Amino acid sequence: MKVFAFCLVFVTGVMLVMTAQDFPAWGDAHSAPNQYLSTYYIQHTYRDTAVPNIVTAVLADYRGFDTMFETSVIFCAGLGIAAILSFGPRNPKRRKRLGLPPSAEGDLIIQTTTRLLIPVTQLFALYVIAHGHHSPGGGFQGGVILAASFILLSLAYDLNMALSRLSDRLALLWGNGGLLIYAGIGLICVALGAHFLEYSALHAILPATDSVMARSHAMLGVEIGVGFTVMSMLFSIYTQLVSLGSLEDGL
Amino acid sequence: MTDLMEFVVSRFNYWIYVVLMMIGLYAMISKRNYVKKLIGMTIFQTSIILFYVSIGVKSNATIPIVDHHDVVHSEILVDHYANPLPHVLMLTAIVVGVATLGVGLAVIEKIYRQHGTIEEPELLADVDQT
Amino acid sequence: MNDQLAFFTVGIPLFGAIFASLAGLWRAHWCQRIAQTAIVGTAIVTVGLFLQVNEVGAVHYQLGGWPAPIGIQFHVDPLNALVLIVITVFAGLALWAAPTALQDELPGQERFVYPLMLLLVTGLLGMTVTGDAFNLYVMLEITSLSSYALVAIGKGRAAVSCFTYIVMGTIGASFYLLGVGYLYLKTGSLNMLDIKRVMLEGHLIQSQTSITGFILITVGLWIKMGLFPLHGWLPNAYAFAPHAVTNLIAPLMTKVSVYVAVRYMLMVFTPDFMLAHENWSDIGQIIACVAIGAGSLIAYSQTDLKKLLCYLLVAEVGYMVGGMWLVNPVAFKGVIYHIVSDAAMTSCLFLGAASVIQATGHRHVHALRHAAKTMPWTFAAFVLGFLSMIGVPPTCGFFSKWFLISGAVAEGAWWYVAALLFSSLMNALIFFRLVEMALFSDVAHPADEVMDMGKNGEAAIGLRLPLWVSSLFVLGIGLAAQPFGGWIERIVRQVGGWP
Amino acid sequence: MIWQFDLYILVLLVVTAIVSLRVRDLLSAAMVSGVYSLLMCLLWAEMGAVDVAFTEAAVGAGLSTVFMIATILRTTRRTTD
Repeated sequence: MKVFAFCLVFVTGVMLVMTAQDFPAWGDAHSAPNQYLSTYYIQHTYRDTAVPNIVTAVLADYRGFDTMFETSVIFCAGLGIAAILSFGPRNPKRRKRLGLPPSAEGDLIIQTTTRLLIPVTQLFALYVIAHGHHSPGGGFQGGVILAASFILLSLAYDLNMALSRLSDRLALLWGNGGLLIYAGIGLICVALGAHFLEYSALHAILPATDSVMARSHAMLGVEIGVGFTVMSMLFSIYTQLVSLGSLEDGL
Repeated sequence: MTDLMEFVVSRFNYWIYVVLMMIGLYAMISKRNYVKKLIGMTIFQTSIILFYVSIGVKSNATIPIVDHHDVVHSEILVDHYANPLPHVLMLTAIVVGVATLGVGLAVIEKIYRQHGTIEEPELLADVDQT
Repeated sequence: MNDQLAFFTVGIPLFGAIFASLAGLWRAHWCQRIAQTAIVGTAIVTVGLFLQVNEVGAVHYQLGGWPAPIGIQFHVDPLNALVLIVITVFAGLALWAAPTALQDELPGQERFVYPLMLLLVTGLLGMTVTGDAFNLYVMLEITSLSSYALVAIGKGRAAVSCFTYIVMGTIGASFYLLGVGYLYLKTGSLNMLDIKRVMLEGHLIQSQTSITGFILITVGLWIKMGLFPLHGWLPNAYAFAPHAVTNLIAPLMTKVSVYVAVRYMLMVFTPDFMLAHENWSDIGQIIACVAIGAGSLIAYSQTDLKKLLCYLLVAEVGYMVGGMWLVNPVAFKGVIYHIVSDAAMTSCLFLGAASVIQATGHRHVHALRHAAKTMPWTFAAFVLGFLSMIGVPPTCGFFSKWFLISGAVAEGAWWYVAALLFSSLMNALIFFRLVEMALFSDVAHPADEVMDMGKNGEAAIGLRLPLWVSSLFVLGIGLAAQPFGGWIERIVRQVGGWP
Repeated sequence: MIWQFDLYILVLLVVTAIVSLRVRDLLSAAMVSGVYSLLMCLLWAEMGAVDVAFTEAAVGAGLSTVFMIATILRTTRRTTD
């Protein structure tokens, strides 16, 4: 098996190395991928959408459909993991903890520090979501940081404490809600007679905007939806994985 | 000799991406432990992301966030900003990667719950018995 | 509203999945109704889209309102409108049978299974309808992830099989992604039609990078469709998944991957590109012939009913890949016709297997003993599906083989013809082995005692009805073969640029 | 960008990738793969892909490692390869 795998990998590697000689030089600003579409995005993004961060604009507007399905992928993973682990025989003999000390009472210093740290983390996450138009960040990164704050809570106290703040049921609800916000904004555009996710049509119902600012605002809405789904689904995945699907007795 | 050096140096990102991809692919195929297979999968996927990001690099360019000053007072010079499109694509790929990793780990937990091992040879022996 | 139809093919199942999962939080039994309603709605939309496209030609739908290479666009031509109908119809049959199949196997899991099934259908429809190479990757991944989860829900060996599926599936999808990257590196574009335009205008199509991109995409899709040397994950994953899931993924997933490969051959890399490399066609055909032979032979040695059908599926994938690599319009007609007919017959066979297993409680082929007596109606539909697999005239399997063979004869690909005939022969042998068990059950057999056979009745009506409908499709597609085949050939010539 | 810096990180990447696959303790392997992700994140930040680097720091070095450790502690950390 090892020899076979090595031969296979070697052939693939040789093919890719041979092909790399045909590539444009590294860092060449005039190579094909750096010219054609990317020129359009760099020159027109600010005029089209009033968003300086080109990556956010392309992610949430020009290729917003991809991002909607990226959110669905996370949603699908959360749902799927809950389904995989919620079913099947539980063998208590095999659930022994390997190399772990018995779960003790939480440490006071850690708990106090966590209590101080979590509000700051969550505030930073909200900043990352809201400020994604101007700086690196956006719904996905902010959602991950929010999920991390809940994971921190469950590590410093215990899983039940974190679940009392965001139960699995509530997490699924939030996950659905986030996806519904994203797809719903797209559907409103359809209802206004435009194409799916064509945010400029939204200026008809958003007060005091033109079609450019409507794109910018709709992108914020969409990012918030992504943030909800990512936060709740990633936390739900963590709780499932850490408790073997039983949602009790975390690390 | 200098030609060769230049040839190697001018594309070393691409060489390393191929090496990382080979390591990841080899681990996915030949490792016996399932968690190791998943670590190989992470390496494999990140190497592809490295390839995409390398496509979009421009020497002497800054991050793809437009300067307000440029917009108002002068023209936006395309060569000043890195290519944003590969970055967008790779954000999606990272998300897909973590989702796949999560599902893979959940399946590993289920396998361990059923068979008590995550080593492939022992597992296959256990499966054949039942 | 007419110009929004293309979006609703993907939109309805997506919203269906969201609402089904929301409803599952309170009322699990609503999930099933929402899922079935969504699939019926999608079927109506796809039929409408098909009629529209057939009338006015290819339709493009700009998502976000951005024109083609800047934004993502849906590209619907008559060919993929046809595949869309196939997906919704057979997904509809699977969802029709799902409540009965789930009742025994996964009670209480409806609130997860239905949303995941709808997401799977969304991904399949998206893969078919999208005109953007990267968007196709995202759709591929949502399809894969939902199918990983659905397979892993099953009992017994399902989890171990699913892990192999995850590893192989990720390799396949990553190869596809890498191939798209190579095309992007050469052309700077992600839209399929635009990639083709740039490559033709810049004479980039024969460059090393484009060729490597083509190889990576092809190998990635081969892994996804389970072509023979790369099929390792398929039989176990499909056979040990819950029946409701197998009914959905077995007829559709491989077919959609084949369609995507067809699309890359016809729309992105032109037939001229394929013909420029003479030995490629031979290599493709050798692999296909080996796949057909090996799939049929391994199927003959199986004792597990569903696994036997899975190996037949592996052989069928060989048919389609071989037909594609003949690179002529008649063979492509055969491939497209085979996508439709194979979806019908695998749907029929797997529904039949699910009915038999559900009625008898055994998955060994001996479960078919006494079947002609104890469940004549179920068995009749199963036989019809199998006759089609062999290629007996009024069924659709005969015509797909006929079209493929006439394409092969035109190219002088005799090995491929021989492989097809060999596969028919092997299928006939398997068939007679099964029929012997079902009909001549008077002869005592130790299995009767052990498995407590011959005391069961027909399968539940919830499984039998979809089974009959799918067997009617097997007959109907076969009876309409001549006009239908002519229509496909006209479309294929139009899409592939043949005179 | 500074190509010496680039080259240094790339070599370290290959080293960490091999180490994470060679080490026999799964917990260490997960930690080293976290280090791998962090180096990758540095590399991308240095190449100007700030959004990708941010995501990789949050996901690859953060959550993926946490998921892996959770699974390893719930199953087994010993392996023979």
